[in-house]
Amino acid sequence: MKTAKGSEFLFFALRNPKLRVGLTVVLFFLGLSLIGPLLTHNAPFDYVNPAGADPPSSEYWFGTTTFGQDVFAQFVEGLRATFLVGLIGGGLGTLIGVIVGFTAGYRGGLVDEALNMLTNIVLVIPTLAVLLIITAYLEVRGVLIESIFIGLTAWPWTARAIRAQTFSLRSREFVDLARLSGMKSSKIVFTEIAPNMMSYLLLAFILQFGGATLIAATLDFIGLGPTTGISLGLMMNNAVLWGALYLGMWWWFVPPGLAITTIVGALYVTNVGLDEVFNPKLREM
Amino acid sequence: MRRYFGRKFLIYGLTFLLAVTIDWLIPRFMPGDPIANMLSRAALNADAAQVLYTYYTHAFRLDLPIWQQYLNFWNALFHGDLGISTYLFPTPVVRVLLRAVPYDIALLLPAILLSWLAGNRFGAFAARTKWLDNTVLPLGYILTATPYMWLGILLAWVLGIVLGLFPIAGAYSFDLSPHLSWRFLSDVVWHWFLPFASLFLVQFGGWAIGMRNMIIYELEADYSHYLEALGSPRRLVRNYAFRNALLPQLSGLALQLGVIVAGALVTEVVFSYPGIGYLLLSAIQNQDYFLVQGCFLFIIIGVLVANFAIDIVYVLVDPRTRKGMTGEKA
Amino acid sequence: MKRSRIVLSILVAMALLLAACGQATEVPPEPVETEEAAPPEPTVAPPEEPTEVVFERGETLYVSGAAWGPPSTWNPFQPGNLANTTGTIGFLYEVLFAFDPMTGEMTPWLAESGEWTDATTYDLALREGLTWSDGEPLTAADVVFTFELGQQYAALWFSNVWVYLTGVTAVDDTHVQFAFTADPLYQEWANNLYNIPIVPEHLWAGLSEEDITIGANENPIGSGAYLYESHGEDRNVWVRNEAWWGIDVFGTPAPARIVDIRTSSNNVALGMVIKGELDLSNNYLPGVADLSTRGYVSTFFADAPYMLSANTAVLFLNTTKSPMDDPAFRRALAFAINTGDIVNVAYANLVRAANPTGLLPSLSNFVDQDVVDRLGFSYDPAESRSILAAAGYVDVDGDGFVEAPDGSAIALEVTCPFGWTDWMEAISVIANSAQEAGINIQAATPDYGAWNTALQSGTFDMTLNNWANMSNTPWTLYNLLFRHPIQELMQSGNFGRYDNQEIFDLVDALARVPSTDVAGMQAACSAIQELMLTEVPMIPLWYNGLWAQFSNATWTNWPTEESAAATLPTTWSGYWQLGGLQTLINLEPVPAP
Amino acid sequence: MSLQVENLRVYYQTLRGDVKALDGATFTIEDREIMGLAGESGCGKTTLGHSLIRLTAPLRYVEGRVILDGAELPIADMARMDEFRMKRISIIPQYAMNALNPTRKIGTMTQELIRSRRMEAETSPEELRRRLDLVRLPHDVLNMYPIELSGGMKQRMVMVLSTLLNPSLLIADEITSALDVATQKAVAEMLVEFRDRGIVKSMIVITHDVSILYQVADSILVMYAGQLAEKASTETIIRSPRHPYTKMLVSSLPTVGVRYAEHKLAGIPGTTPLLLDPPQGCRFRDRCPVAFRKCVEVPPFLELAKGHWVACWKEFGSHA
Repeated sequence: MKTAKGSEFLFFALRNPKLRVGLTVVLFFLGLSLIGPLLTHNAPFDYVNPAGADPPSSEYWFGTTTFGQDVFAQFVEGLRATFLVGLIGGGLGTLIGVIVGFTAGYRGGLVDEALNMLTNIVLVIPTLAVLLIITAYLEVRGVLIESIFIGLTAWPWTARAIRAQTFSLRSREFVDLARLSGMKSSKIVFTEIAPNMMSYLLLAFILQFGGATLIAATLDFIGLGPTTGISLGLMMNNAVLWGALYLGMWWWFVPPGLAITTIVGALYVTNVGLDEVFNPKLREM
Repeated sequence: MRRYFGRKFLIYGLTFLLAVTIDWLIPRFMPGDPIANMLSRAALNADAAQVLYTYYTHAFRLDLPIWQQYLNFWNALFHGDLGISTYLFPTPVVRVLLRAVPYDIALLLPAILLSWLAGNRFGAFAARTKWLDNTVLPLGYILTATPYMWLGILLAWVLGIVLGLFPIAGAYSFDLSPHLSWRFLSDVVWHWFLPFASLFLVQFGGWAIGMRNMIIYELEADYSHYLEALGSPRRLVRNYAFRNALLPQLSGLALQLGVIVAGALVTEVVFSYPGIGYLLLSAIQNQDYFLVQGCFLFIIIGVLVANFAIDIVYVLVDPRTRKGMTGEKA
Repeated sequence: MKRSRIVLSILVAMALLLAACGQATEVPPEPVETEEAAPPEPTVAPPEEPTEVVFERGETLYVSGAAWGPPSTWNPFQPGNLANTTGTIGFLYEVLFAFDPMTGEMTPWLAESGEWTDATTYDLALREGLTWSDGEPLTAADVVFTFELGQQYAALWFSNVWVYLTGVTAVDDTHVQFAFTADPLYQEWANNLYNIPIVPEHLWAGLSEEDITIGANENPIGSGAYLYESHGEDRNVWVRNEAWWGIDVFGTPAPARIVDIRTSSNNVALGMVIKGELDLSNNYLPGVADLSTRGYVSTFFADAPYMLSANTAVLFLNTTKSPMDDPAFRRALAFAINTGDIVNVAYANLVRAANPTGLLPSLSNFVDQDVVDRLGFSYDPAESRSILAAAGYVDVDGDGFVEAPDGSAIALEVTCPFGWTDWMEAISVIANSAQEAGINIQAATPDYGAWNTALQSGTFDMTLNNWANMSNTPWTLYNLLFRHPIQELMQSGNFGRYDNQEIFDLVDALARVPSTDVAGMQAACSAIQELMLTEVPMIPLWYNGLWAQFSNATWTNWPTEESAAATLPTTWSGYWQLGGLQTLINLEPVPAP
Repeated sequence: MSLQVENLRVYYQTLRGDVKALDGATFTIEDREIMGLAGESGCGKTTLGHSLIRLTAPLRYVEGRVILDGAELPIADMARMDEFRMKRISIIPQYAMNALNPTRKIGTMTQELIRSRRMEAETSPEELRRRLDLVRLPHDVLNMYPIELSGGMKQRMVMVLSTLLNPSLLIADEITSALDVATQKAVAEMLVEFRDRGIVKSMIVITHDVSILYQVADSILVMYAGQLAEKASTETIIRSPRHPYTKMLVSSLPTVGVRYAEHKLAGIPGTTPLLLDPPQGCRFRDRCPVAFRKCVEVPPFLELAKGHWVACWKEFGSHA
């Protein structure tokens, strides 16, 4: 039965247009971030174009900055940062969320009360305000640190969702049966509950990934992102600082924002696609 | 219901306590020495600098023992005294903030409410209407995925610079000094529009998507099926589904507040709109930790108030909370 | 329809709020401390009349680029945030003399004349008929009062004049006599004459120490050409003082109002310039070349570097750290830095490379060319390498970077505050070119606060700084470079903590040369330069421009290289008495077509 | 004759093809007849129930006709069916517990429903209250929200709603499964009362709890694996069933109230066949103790005695 179910997911997954489109886009950018640096011989910060700012051309696909830096080189480099943040920040956020939410939901009682309280508190405190202040403390910041702090502040809503989910799961028959049959709770968690939770985790992670990249972009844009290296948000920041809007250097600030939007958008679409795959009710027959 | 609110208040209380404590800790972690920074703005002779340094240190009560500073902080807080801004020395922080708050309200309140209402209507409209679902909805996804500042930049570029329809910085023109007149108000609204628009659009997308997904769940709920089985027209079924889908959307609003604040913050930066967010950034950049404290505090209070407002509305619209059956939202 | 009602109510609420917040910015902030404020002074135009709240373009001058942040104080002794209301000294409160860096001459302002009657006495004559904006006369008593404030309160920035000043006496209403100790610091005194603002005794005598040292001095009463009218988060509005004593002397300034705009970022200023909303922008604007060719703005020079040089960007080396404690290494570094790239790429030719002595072009007659020829430096990697090699710095481990003579690896950081975009580009050039020369330097951009702490407590490796304004004397620069004694916190100079009594003595000697004795000054300078260029305690790299982009759309007669008597086109804090004010006074309106 | 179903085929769409959930059903229900519909879960009885009133994906109409009071029901057409729903044919769904909109007062919802059906005239408030009395619900439930009602109350409320417009056919789907024995009895009696008072003409009571049918049903239709096995008066089905499956069903019938769907039929080897591609012929074949060659062909559903239909070759054989 389970295998049949699994194959059924796969079947829908492969046929769900939202999922297909979404994944393709994300994977495309991921690929670009990986092989991109090979497509250009320019380093992100080198002053390669003596002419300064030039619109996109066969030589500089995305044009060049005021200083004659290759925008494409910066772009692909920035993509990496974006994915890194999404992966680490989103991953961490999901992880903490799952641990907290699950413990709360599964243990219940006082533990739940306490954790739930904590979640709600952290939930109310606006993340960015905190991040701004935290990052302001760090004298020199890297993408890694940034992602970690993002992860540390982004978990609450995941915790909430997972908690609710766990509640519903632990009251299901098969769990009771397992408990009756004297299975160790740890074993129950991994054999009975975890598998039923996987779909949920996946969805949560995707959303966290998107959220993390957006927050990171915001931080970078207001100049509290990495003080070393380049990122898409930082590119926009520089573009604005150096008057790209007024001097009409659209190629400097359009690609980075567009990339973020497309990636995150694609992630959301993927998410809905998966949702449809997991919940037959949402499928359109 | 009493239990419901009691619980809420407890949470808000604790949140506030925590927030204030974090707030108090801010300067104690700040790298560098704000007063030294402030003095270094003007090249001074060493002795004068020294004298002033000690002077300010005392003025800002940084020379007291930590615990006492903490108590003083609370005490001062309840007297509405958040210290003096070093960045805008010698203006009291509270005064600086009170000048900024109206801009935030003017920006956030309409943006949040309108986008929520419009977004939900639209989402419900699109749901299960194939062509809309497949054509217009992707727009929603794109909008909600757009980084606030990027949309801001694009609007500023296209509408502000290329077409020159709107100003893209400040709250009102430089050839006006504030007064109650049509000229001034229209000028203010004119400056207000772009920041508002970029906030509105991004959120609109989010709510549309949210409602679209919610209402599909509701349309598949048992009560919807029953109504169909009794042959009640689609209109009624959808109407019910919509109303019920609004509830999770409402709690969604509470959950989103943090993100929205973030959006407002960065939008204000893009359009140099003199709200709290804009202030917070300059405060951080200028190491003015009293101002940072103030901004953070005001933001927290704002969010708490908003949350509470939403709780009340929620109780009004959802009988279940009123009957004390379920305490939690979402 | 329910929705529409909500929408409506929201819009109404919003309009009201904005009106309210408008009010918030408008009302003169209610008095803090002792000052009684409420009814604006008669000179301050009452804001009721519609003409007062909507400024006529043709009568209003819009300037920007000077303010660091929202206006918050109009206290001329307020060290920190005066920069936010530049013009407080110049417009509002005036100084005894003005100094014109273009000609190098002191021109009388409040003072009519002043001279050293003997080595320890300075006699000053005020102009006749000086008045405060409240009608009271400005007399010698006010001058005495002002200087004595410095004696009374050590917190005032000029208090240390009393180290060598012994007394100030009002001979009569227009004559003041200053008495000095045996060896006055003539150079600094000259400096003070055009930097210390005179405040009204009749209003200030009653103020507490707190008010005087750190008070905001809202609704100030001054003696100057323009008076405070109102302010908002992003602007400070000055209104012409119709009763200004100087009208007879300098003529009536053309703009009825001057709006000093605080732009949140240079980028915003750029936008306003392009839209013709700014008459004078003292911001650092990217792409000026482009802008001026497109006819949006004019600059002092028609071509590169477009700008006058305002101050020297100096690379301070932390001489307490190895290997920066080794003159040979420092000298090698001086040859390793590609100043050309900084000028051409990072600044797109907006600036000039600095003279090795660091002295601005306006002070070039104090540069000892012979010393420079012998000991000067410029970008020359080969030379740099050979110096390093000679001093025992060789690449032992073959990582392409030299190690110290003792074999220890060298890894240094060059820093500037994050967000100072032009400097950020500059230090990356520094790092790259040094690396090519085999010196391992990485660029780092901490936040301002962190940077500033490192700067003052001397924990940095090497960093940029330019805190010496244009001046009447090279002493100003040397006072920054060789500030002594070395203290725990070096807040305003010698950040690299270069400790060399010999050079300190030379600087003090220079300070004691009378400003009139040019030969004496030159002698003192060349001695300093000799030592400085052999020791290379810090490396002057380029001259930051006196950023000034102006538009001739509404106001003309801006100073350019062609102008007969060009003055500085700037509103920067501390530059008003260096010609900035004169520039604004000289402006002429463009007759409406 | 009230309801007439002719060769109705409704399949259940899945990824691996159609599940022949209802594969050719032909039967009739007389006026004032309460027909029990029995069988193991998955035998297609619920599918039958739904097909008659709300045939939506993944259910797929294949062929067959349904005639109610002489008029054919457009069961395959969701929109056109609306005209018949609630007025002519109505249902008390399995999920009666959640059938009411949780955020609407019951009274309000009822009104809105009626108004949406344009039936204000036909249903006076008095009538509504009379109905409430009938199912022994206090009148003020109308001012309550569903969460304030117990499971039993909700179900009775649903009964009132579904029958408010006096439909001629009422489908009661597993209405008792969620209730305790006592309540079951009460509910069952109410159903009968509805019929006796002529509120509904005839009724299909779907359940896998045959013991309930004792109390309410005039006749019982036994289904097996998507096909009809036997239909006869309740007496006959219990006393002298003729289809081997019915026999087992009845013989294995435990004491009142206990449900057997959970565990497999006692003493019947094998399980119900997967209906993806059901075995040719009689689908009970390989579980049938008396199966023989003939059984590879599909047995017709023949009326062997007055009002007694059976689909089993053995029975025909003994007759022939």
